[in-house]
This record gives sequence, C-alpha cells and structure tokens, in this order.
Amino acid sequence: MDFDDTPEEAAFRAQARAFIDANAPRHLAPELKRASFGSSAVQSEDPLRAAKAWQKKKAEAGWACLHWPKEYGGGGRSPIERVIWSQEEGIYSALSGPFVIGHGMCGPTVMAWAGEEQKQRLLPPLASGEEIWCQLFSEPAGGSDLAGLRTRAMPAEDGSGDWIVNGQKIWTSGAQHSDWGLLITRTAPDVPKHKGLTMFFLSMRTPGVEVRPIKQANGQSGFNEVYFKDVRVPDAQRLGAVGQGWQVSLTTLMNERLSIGTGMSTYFPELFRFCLEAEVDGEPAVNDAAVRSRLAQFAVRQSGLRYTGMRAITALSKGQTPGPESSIGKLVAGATMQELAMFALDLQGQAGVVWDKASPQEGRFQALLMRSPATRIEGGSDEILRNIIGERVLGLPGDIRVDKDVPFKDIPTSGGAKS
Amino acid sequence: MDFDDTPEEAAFRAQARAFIDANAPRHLAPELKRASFGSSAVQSEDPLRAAKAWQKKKAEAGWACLHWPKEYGGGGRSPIERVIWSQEEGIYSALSGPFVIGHGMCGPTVMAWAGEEQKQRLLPPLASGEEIWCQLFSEPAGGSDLAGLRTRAMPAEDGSGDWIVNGQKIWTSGAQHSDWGLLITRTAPDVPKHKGLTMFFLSMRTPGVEVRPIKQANGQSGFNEVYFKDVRVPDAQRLGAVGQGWQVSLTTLMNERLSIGTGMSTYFPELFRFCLEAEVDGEPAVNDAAVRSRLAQFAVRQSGLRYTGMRAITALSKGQTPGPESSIGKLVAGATMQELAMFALDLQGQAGVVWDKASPQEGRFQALLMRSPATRIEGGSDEILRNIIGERVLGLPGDIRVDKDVPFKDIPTSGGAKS
Amino acid sequence: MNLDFSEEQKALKDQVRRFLEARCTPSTVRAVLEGPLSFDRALYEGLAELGVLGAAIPEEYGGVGLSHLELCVVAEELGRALAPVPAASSIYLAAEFLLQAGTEAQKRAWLPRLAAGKAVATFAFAEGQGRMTPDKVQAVVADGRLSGVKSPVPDGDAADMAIVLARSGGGSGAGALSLFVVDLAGPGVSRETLSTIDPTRSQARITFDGAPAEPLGGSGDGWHITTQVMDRAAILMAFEQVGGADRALEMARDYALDRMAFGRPIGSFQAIKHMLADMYVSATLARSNCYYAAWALASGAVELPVAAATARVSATTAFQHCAKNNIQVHGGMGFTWAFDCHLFYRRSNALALALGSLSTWESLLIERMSAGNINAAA
Amino acid sequence: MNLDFSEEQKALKDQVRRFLEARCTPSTVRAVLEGPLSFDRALYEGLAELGVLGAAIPEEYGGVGLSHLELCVVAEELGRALAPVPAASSIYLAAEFLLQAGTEAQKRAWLPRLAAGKAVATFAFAEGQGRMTPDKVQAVVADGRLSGVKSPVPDGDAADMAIVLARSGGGSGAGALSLFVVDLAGPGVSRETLSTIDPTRSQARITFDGAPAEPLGGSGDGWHITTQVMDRAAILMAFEQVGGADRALEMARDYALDRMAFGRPIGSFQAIKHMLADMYVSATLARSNCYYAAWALASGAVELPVAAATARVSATTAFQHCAKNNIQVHGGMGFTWAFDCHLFYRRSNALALALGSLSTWESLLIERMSAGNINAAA
Repeated sequence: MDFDDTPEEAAFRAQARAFIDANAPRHLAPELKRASFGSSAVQSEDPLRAAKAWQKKKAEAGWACLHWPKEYGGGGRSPIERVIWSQEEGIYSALSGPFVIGHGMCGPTVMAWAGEEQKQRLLPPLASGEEIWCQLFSEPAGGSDLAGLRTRAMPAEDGSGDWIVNGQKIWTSGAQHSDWGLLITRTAPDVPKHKGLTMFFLSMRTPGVEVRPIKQANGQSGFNEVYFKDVRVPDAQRLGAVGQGWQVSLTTLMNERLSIGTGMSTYFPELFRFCLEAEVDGEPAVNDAAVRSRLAQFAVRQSGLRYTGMRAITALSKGQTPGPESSIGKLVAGATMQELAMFALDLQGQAGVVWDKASPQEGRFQALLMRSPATRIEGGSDEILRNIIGERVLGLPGDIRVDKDVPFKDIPTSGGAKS
Repeated sequence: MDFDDTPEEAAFRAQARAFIDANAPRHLAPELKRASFGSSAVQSEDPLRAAKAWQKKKAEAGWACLHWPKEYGGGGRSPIERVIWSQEEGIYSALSGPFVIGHGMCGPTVMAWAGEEQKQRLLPPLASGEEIWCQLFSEPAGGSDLAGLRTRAMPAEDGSGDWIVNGQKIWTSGAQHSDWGLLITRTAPDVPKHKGLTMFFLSMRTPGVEVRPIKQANGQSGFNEVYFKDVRVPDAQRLGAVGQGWQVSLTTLMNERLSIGTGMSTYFPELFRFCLEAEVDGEPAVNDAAVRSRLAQFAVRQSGLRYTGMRAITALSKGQTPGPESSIGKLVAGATMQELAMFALDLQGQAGVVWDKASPQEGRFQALLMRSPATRIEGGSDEILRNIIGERVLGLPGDIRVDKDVPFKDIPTSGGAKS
Repeated sequence: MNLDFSEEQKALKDQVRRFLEARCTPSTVRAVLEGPLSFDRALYEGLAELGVLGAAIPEEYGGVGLSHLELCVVAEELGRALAPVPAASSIYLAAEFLLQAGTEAQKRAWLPRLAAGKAVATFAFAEGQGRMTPDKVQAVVADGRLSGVKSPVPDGDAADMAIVLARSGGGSGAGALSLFVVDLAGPGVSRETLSTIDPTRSQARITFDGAPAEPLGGSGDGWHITTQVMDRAAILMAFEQVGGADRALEMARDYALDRMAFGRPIGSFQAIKHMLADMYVSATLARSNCYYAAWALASGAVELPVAAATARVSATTAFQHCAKNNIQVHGGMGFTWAFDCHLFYRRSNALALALGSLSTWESLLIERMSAGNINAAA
Repeated sequence: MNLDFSEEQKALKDQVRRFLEARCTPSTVRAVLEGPLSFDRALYEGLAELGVLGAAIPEEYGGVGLSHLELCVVAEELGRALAPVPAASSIYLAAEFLLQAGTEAQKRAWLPRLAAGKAVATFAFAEGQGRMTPDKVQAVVADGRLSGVKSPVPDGDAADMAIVLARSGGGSGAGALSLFVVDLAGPGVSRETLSTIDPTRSQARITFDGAPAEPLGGSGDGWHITTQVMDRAAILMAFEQVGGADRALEMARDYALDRMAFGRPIGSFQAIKHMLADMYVSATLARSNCYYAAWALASGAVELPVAAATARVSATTAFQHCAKNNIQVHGGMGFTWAFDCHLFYRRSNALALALGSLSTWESLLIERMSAGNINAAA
C-alpha cells in the first residue's frame, strides 16, 4: 500500500504538470477556486469561450480526451493516465463543464456505433472542443423509466428515407450551446418498450428544433427542454439498427458510470473549515460535542468516498476494471451534501436563512442546500442507484415488471400528470 | 383541549381505582415495577398462577374483559372505559401477559364466527382466565406472508367428517400453557392461496399436538413451535366455512390493531434517568451537547407516541373510532428502542458490554438491546407496517402480486431454506 | 381526556382553509417570491377581516378574544398554504410581547392595529450568525436612544414597529438586557432587505443609530420575557410547520398515485411507498406533540416550556423531512421552478431557523427536562 | 497509487479464510457462547501455528516478521469468522504495548509466547462505566505493588499477563499514569468472569490487592503510550469489524435470494433490496477507510491518529448497521437462537464498545482533525 506513482506514472504526471503550469489560464484560478455549488465557475468572462480556449490548447498539445485513440483527436493514453491528468488539471477541470456530456457519453457512443467516415468527421472537433454535443434522452414522461420515452421518429412520407421527429426531451444539459445532439426516439410503439427505440444524431440547428431553458428550483437554469416539431433527420444519422436504440443507449449510460475520479466531494472540507471559525456558545464550534458527533459522521463518509475512489484508481493502475464499489459515490454524496447544508445553516442560527454572496461563507451552504436535492435525482435517483447496487452488485432479482412484454402503446400512463 | 375525565369517566375511574386498591396483589408491585424488557415480570412466585389469580378476582367483580358483553363473561363497558381501566390497572396489567392473545384476538374471533352454544361454552372461562388460548397462525414458510401457510387439514378418511391436521406452526406465544388454540390451515392447495384456507379451534391437549419452546436470540423462550401429527379436529370446531379461513383470520388481525393504550414506550424515561446519573467527561451526561441532541430526538418520539395514543383515546371517548395514526406506534417504538439501547451502551463505555442484573442499571439496556430486534419483526415487521401505512392510510396501490391468482401449489417456494 | 380541537375550532379551521384556498394559491406565493413586495398586503388584510389575526387578542384591544387554540388552528392553515404574510412576526411575536409585558398604553397603541392588519410589527433579536445568547446582544439603549445592528429581522423591511432586545444600563449577562418598542418609521432607522432562501417571508438588516426607544417590560427583564414569548411563538410556528408538512406529504402522495413509471404508479414501488409512510410517521408525531403544546399554551400549564421545545423540535424535523422527500418523490420535476415543491422546501428550511435553530431547541428541551419537568415527557 | 493489499497478502488472507472455514464454524463459536470456556484454545494455537498471531512480531521475538498489513488481513478474517480467540487482547493490544514500550527483557519474556499462542496477555484499562479519562484511573502502584479494580478487562479471566494502566508517584492528570506488567497467576490477583452481551469474547473484573507490578515504559508515560497503542489496535479492530460487516451482509443477501414470500424472493422487494444496498454502502465506506488506515499503520504516517479514528468510527457504524439489518432481513428466524444472526449482532455491539465507544472516537476524530491534520480527510 502506498500513495506513490510508479516511475512511469510519475514521469507522465511531471509532463502533465509542466504543460498545465505553462498553459493553463491562471488568471481564472481565483474564481475557479471560489466557485460555489451549482453556478458557473467563471463569471469574469464568457465561460463558454474560456472553456473552448482551454480545450483547444489541450487538444493542440495532445492532452484532450486522453483515453481516446489518437486518430479521433484523443491522446491514446491509458485510463490511469487520464486520472493522473485530471488530478493535475485540478481546478481547471471545472472549465470543461460544457464538454462533459460530449466527451464522456456521446463520443464513446459514436465511437462504438458510427461508421468510420462519421467518426472521422465527428470525433476530432468534439475532442478539441470546437463542437459541443448534448444528450437527448430524458423525457417528461420518462424520468427513471428512460425506456418509457415517447418522442416519435417516423419515416418521411416522401420516400427519401429520412425520419421525421416529433416530441419533447427534458433535462438536456448544454442544449443551448450544443452543435450536435444524440437523440433516442420511438420508432415502433406497437412492440414492447425496449424494442421499439432507435438512436440518431442530429445538428441542433436543424429546423424544428427548439431549446427552452428550464428554470430550476434554485433559480438557476443549467438544463433545457428541447422540442422537436417535424424535424427531419437523414437515415445516415442513425446509430445502430432501427429498433436497436436501447442497446445503443446502454453504451452511453455505461460510459457515464465508468468515469472515475477521486470520489465525489461531500463539501465536508468546507463545513469543517466553517466549524473551525464559527462559534457555539462562545467556543469554536468544533469543540461542541454535538457538532463533533455530526462532523465525525460526515468526515468518515467524505473520507470513505475519497479512498473508495483511490481503490478504483488502484485497479486502473494495475490495468484492471474497477469493482462495483464506485457505484456508491453519488448515492452517498447526494444525501450527505443535503444533510451537511442543513447542518451548516443550523450552526448559523437565525442568520442561516440569509443567502448572501457577500457573507463570510459567501452563501455557499445556502447554495448547497438549494442545489443538493437535484444531486439526489439527476443521472439516476437514489432509488435507482439502490436498485443498481442491489441487482448488479449484490445479484438480487429485479423488480417485478409489468411493462416488459406489453406493446408500448398499451402500457398505462399518467392521467393528468404534467410530466 | 384538556386531560380531564368527563364526570362519568371520573366516576368510573374512581370505581376502578377503589377495586384495584382493595384487590390488586400489592406484594408483587416491587417486582412488577422493576420488570425489565422481555423477561417475565414476576419471579418470586409462579407467574401463571399470579396471573390467573388476579384475572379471577377481576372476573368475579365484573372487571375482566371490560368491553365484552356480559353474557360472555365480559363487563359490557365502552372502549373508553376499558382504556381508563387499563390506565388504573397500571403495573398490574403486566400480570395479564398470558391472556393478551386470548382476550385480544382469539376471543373476538370466536365471538364473530362461532355458534351461540360454542360462545357460551368458550368465552366465559377465557374471560375469567380459567382457560388460556393461543393463536396458531405463523409458519416457518409464512412470516410476513401469512397466507403462504402450509399446515394441511384433510377430511378424515373414515367419513366421520373430522379433519386430520399435519404441519407446523411457529412463534406461538403461550402455547405451552394454553388450553385452546385458534388454528388456520390449508384445506385446498389447488386454488389461489387466500381461497384455500379454513379456520378451526382445538384443544391443545388433542393427541398429536406437540409444543416445543423456541430459544430466542436473547436467550429467552417466550415463543414456541407447535407440531401437528395426524391431529384429529371435529368439524364442529370449524369457524366459518371451508375456504373462508382468510376472512376469519382478518377478524383476528384487525382486533390486534384495535387494542389501544397510551402508546408504546420507547424506554426514553429510563434512558433519561440514566443520563441524569451518568457522567460524560466529569459532568452529568445530560449536560453534554451530543447527548442532548440524541436525547431530544428520542424525547420527541416518545412524547409523540404518547400524545398520539391520547388522541386515539380522545376519539374513543367521543364514541368515535380512532384514526389511522395509531398504526405508527410499533414502527416508531421498535426502531427507537434499538437505537436507544445502543446509545445507552455507548454512554456506559467499555463497561456497556457487561450484562449484569446487579449493575446500577440492572442490565436493562443490555436486555433492551438484545430484545429490541424482535420488536421490529413480531406482529408485523417494519416493512409490513410501512406497507400498511402506505396502502391503508395513504391509499397507495398495493405491491405487484405474482401469487394472487395462481394455485397455491404452483407458487415458487424456497429451495433449501430452513424456513 | 380531550386532546383534540373542538368542533368550533375545526369549523374555524375549515373556514380559514377555504379562505386561503381561494385567496392564497401557489401563484399568490410566487408573486411574493418573484416580485418586489415583501408580503401580500391584501391577503393579510383579508385574514384580519376574517378575524383570524386577532383571534387570541382580547376584544378590548381590537381582537376577537378567543383563545390561543384558535390561533394554533389558524397557524396550521397559514403554514399549509405557505401564506406570504407577516403573521409570525406581528402576531405570534410582537402581539405576544405586548400582551405579556406591554403597558396599557402600549397595548392600546398597537394591538388594535396589529389585529386589523393595518400595522405590522416584529421582534428584532438576532445580531448576525450563530446561536443567540445574552452576551451576543450588542445593541444598546442609552438615554432612550437605540444604536446597533439587528440582522436578520423577520419582516423587518415591512414592519412599522419593532420590539428590540438591547443592553441598557451596563452590566453583563441576561440581566443587562431589556426590551424596547421602536417606531421603524421614526428617525435613526435604516433598513435593507436581505436575500434569503425563502423570499416569501422577508428578512431585513436594520441599523439603529440613535432611534427613539420606549421601554417594554421591566428594566433587566428583557431576556426573561423573550424566553417566554419565544416559547409561545415556537408553538404557533410548530403548527405552521405541521401544516406545511401535511401539505408536502399530500402533494407527494398525490404525485405518487398519478405518476407512472415502468407501467405502474410510482407509489406502488416500496421505495416510494415506504418513503411516504415515513413522512406520515414524522408528520403524525409532530402533530400529536403540537396538540400537547397547544393544550399547554392555552391552559398556561407549567409544562409549557418543555411542551414548546418538544413541539418545535418535532415539527421542525417533520417539515424538513416531508419537504425534502416531497422533491425526491417528484423526481426531476420536483426540482423545477414551475412545480411547487421548492416553495415548501424553502419554507421548511427557513422556519427551521426562525426563532433559533433545531440544535438550539434540542438543547433547550433537554435542559428544561433535566431542570425538573421530566414527567411531562415520561 | 496502490490502495490495495499485495498478491501475497491476499494469498495469506485466502489461507486464513480457508483455515477458519474449516476450524472455526458457527458451532465453534457457539461452543464458547454456550460453554464454560472463555475461548477456543485449540483454534488459537492453530492460528499461532499458521503464523498469523506473530505476523507483525519481529522474528527475533518469535514472530513471523511481516508487517502490520498482514495483521490487518488476519484481523479481517478473524472478524468474519467471529473467531472466539483472544487475539485482540493478546496481539493487537498487549504485544503492541511490548513492541512500543517494552524493554528488551520484557519483549523476550513475553512476545515469543504470545506469538505462539502459548500465553495470553491483555490490557487492563477500564474501571467501570463511562468514557475513560486520566482522572478515572484509580488503580495505583506503590512500592512495586498494584492495587485497584479493573473492569471490564477483555479476556481477563483467561490471560496470563496484563498490562495495567495505573497511577504511580502522586500527581494528577495524564502525567500521573504509568504502565505496568502484572503476572495474573501471581499473588494479589483475583478475577471474576462477567456476564456480557457477547460471551464469545470473554470479559472479567480483576481485583488487584498488592500484586507485584513491573514498569512498562517511562514513568508518567502511561497515558501517552496507551493512546498510541489504542490507535494501532483500533485499526486492527476496524478490520475485524469490516470482516464481520461483510459476512453479515452476505448472510442477509443469501437469505434474501433464497427466502420466498408472496411467491417471489424477498430480495426482489425494494424494501429488502434497498436495505441491503445501504448495508453494502456502509460496508464499502468502512473498508476503504480501513485500507487508508492500514497504509498509515504500516507506513507510520503522521496521519495515523486521524486515520485510526476514521477507520474506527466508520467500521463501528458499518458493523452495527449490517448486523442489525441482517436480523431484520431474516425476519423472525433471525431472532432465533438457532440462526447465526445474533452471533453477529452480539459481536457488532461488543466490538463497538471495546477500545472505547463510538461517541468517544467521534470526538477524538474531530479533535485530532482540528489539531491540524485536516488535510488527511479533505
């Protein structure tokens, strides 16, 4: 057991560090460090421009999409090298927000399912940040039940072979500045739900595509609704066979779960610093027995996630696939962040209600309180994650399914539900 | 809002108190007060004899089974009078342990389903404590799925009309000293599970009935297994029609939930007294902030259960049926007791491991730790109670059932499970 | 034994509910959330006309002269409807201070206007972050003039008058503190509305710079009276919290019945069903504790301090629990601005801090129980 | 980066597991639970022969001379098998005291016998109920004679030797405490086996009445050395707890797969499935924290005190959680004496108290982090 690099890893880390030292946008470092939960890290300039500039620099020097093959604009590096890179990139990785979906999910799907010519066309500008992708999967009626989607693609009546898409997607991160979208549709409503889906990609500038930002409960707008009205998509932009959309989407979703860092943060370090400064009954809060007990339970979850992440990195470093333990990260972090925010506000007393960027803690626990409910839902709700752990990790049987062998159109749907 | 009796209630309470003052076995009071969780309250004499003696006195004066009709040995009183009685009976009610099942569950079932002659025969000695009843429902393969029971009753081949019973029951409280048992059996395995059941009562002295105590995880033996080997039961001892056993059992189970006291205790008062005496870092434990926070959360649950009970009594007192809020009692109390016991041991430090009746706290938190897991299971597990609250109180749909319309014999069963 | 409200009180409750269903819809709440106003004055005056603001104020002071039980019932409905009105500041707090410690002249000057909803008053207590203790009070009154900064003050931007806890006459500890009535429209007062997690209940920073201040209650009695009034307000606030918890539970239940996933209502999944059952449990415990506290409040029982802390801890826990899981049951839709879940989430977390945080009340509860009143919770 | 055990260490783990599967079945555990013996001596000597007791003891003192990482691996397997042996007292504690503070003569006198399982030693620390602080130590050594009562002492009824924390030479606070080696077969020692919640790990009350006592470590260094050794033992104990948690989770999982209710395996119900998922989460967090602590232990890192408290808090929480819910998953059968669930429940609660309770370690963790080592958990 050690926390050291192998000599090869150390050499690679030195290279990465040298590049970052020489090239990273240092002038943005102060605001990147101070970034509070759920809001864009960069405020002093156009965040999208800052993101693209840094990505371009990385791409030119071979540091973009490190684990992708070189011929598609990647670095041709190993998974562990990618982890080392992201450790070194540190706060600057927050700049990459606009590319996360494209690099982490859309790119691998294109790589697995598109033809060679399309890959040559699509992947390099995705890697270099010139083109941004979004993922058009979730729907109002879908939610945890992704395969319940209703957006229809029907063959155009003009015999062109094109598809005409109508419907609505939701929770699309970055749709407003995306060039391309990965779109899953229903092409056959009269077969069981998982069998009637087909995957496409399309330009977000195609006529009939409309993006509307969703205002979130915390007042921000990181997500969008995307409406499709008679949108024409060429058959050449189909990924996988007609009816094979569910299998294609699994590639996307599996890649989502494969991205491994050093564990999600629970914001414990921020809470701990606050408790060193704040007072309870005239003493530093950390001296209060009740505060200690709560802090200790947060501390061991934070630390447990950190070292769980390091165990996954260890596996990568040995050329193995990380074990199922990585699946616990968001489940633990989401609930912990919410409890932790409530606890921080409690310590602030009546003033905890004040959400003020000019306050000593810059309103960060208030922002966390208001953002954390989404963490427990997005990218797999707590309930779905417990199902995944129960079924895929522990091998328990699936839930009883009443919708599996029924034609999609016969599955009962909500009455007057908005979603 | 008040905690006062109506004048009629006050008069009744005075009567009850006078009877108890004059007749209760005062010499047992010290040990009844000290009774620790899960063990028999009376140690100084035969607890069964003490129970029967007190019940007989009550019955002679009309205080037994207060809410039963007089013609069946009861007191002909209202539900609220029964509650007032039990408040006044206080610690002496702990003597009634052997009768709880008979009076609370078997008696009402007999009253609802037996013929007049049988009621005249069976109920008065049950009320007076001369005869004790047990309830033969649970089975090793049953558990939460009561209707999954396998004990078979088949028509005797001699044409007598008698039934021959074979099988096994489990978790039978008091079987070892019971005179009668209320027995649910499967008479038709080829129809759906709820439709093939039939209810009987039988003498526990019938040949072929064998009672074996179950040693529990905490070392005590409050429950039994009961084995049936070719036990002959006359058809006259059937309650309800053949195949109607499930409906008959619902009478029994509903009466279980109707018995309302002043809420279950969580043992908070005991913990609080302990925290007044115990020290943390040289100060009374109640002064420690962490202890206070835990105590406060236990306190409001204890108090919430207490006043929830009083709201139910209020409804009774107005001649109404208590609302669904009574269903939360055991769910809250069970989990709370277990957490509370762990917390008390924590405060005792390394010595918390010692389970010694001669210790200052008489080992009561250790006993509670070891007994409380059963509270979360017996008479409806936490999971079943949450289902009941979700479905019957909140009106949510039932679980998807795969066993409802299938012949019982075709329902999959455990492989090598012991139970 | 009668741990329930009377038929008349239940009728009042129905009446208030019907009134609020008509006059305080989610869009009423959103108008305050998103708009420039700190509360809905028309709604507040409507409540006054209904007679509910003055429910527990004697008729001689312009009230209806009912008991605090009626006010509890009203509070529950205000909580349920998330009413964006300053009732907590003006009625649960300021009016109670006046009733408990005001001179006849002070009562006559303010209570009728508070009951009529024509004036709003508040209690200026906190001075920045952390648990309030006597030593944290820095505001000071000398020669009838108040100086210092109070923040946050609930409804402080809209209030006409504030009751202010301040030092006077030297000394330290609780005995150095007294209460003062300060006209917020008078000289030496400047105020600023604060950004908060729940703009439907406004908060302000008030800076006093030699503002005229009139004593309320005896000199040096400030902390003692504050404790008494905070207990009373905590019970009313707990009813608001129980009302909010119940409504959040209902919303979640309704959504779980309606929303389909995998071909069945999501409420048929045990993960959701059991989450809702647990919400019901905490809401029920809180309600029962509140009923007990209502009895103590109305009867002036010695158990009041323990009952108030019990209700407050239980109701805070329940409302936070129910509002948080209401979002979870709604899934992604629950995190949109368009759905109402966040209104309850905001309010639940704001009320958890109003009158002092959960940990403060937990500590108070056990302190009070150890001080001898243990039987109350036995 | 290598936060994992080596292939050799994993092979050792497999070897110990196979040995224990053969030699330490549930009936082995039950024999100690129900019988008169305080531990299974044959099993213990078998473990010694396998070389695992002496894994971290240098060869010159009769050990195998591997590192503490190997001992961690062994501890996990002892925890998993609920081994009824005094390894915690004799190896994690007593041998560590000797290695940290013993004279050459003391090491030679005891370590070879402890490694060989021929002698058992323990640490006599607690003196009755409550958190141990320096002021609670009343046992006293004067003129080389120890007097006082230590209770509970783990394996105190079976041990041949005890290391005892006692006052000597007057003074107060931690500086008045020293450590002593006491031969429990010698004069002035009487002992009594205590009834406990987990008789598979014996506990005793030992009364010393002028028992000869030989100093271990410097005079006045007792509390300091104790803290160091307790940290090291806490890490090893945490591995026992993780082993127990994992096994309890496996039992519950297996039962949930096998047991049918309502025509389907109970593990297909979300109530059970999600309970098991949460058990997996806490066991995984604990394991990862333990790996970190193992690194700190083996490398002598300055993070050791924080890492030890982290592992201890996390592993205590996980084992109690998994053992408790293992019973719940088993339903009624889980509460029978015949099923093994209660063995894990007993052990989980006993280990939670050994070396000091959860609340003590929680407090220690934050105290240590505030003392400057915050980066360890950042």
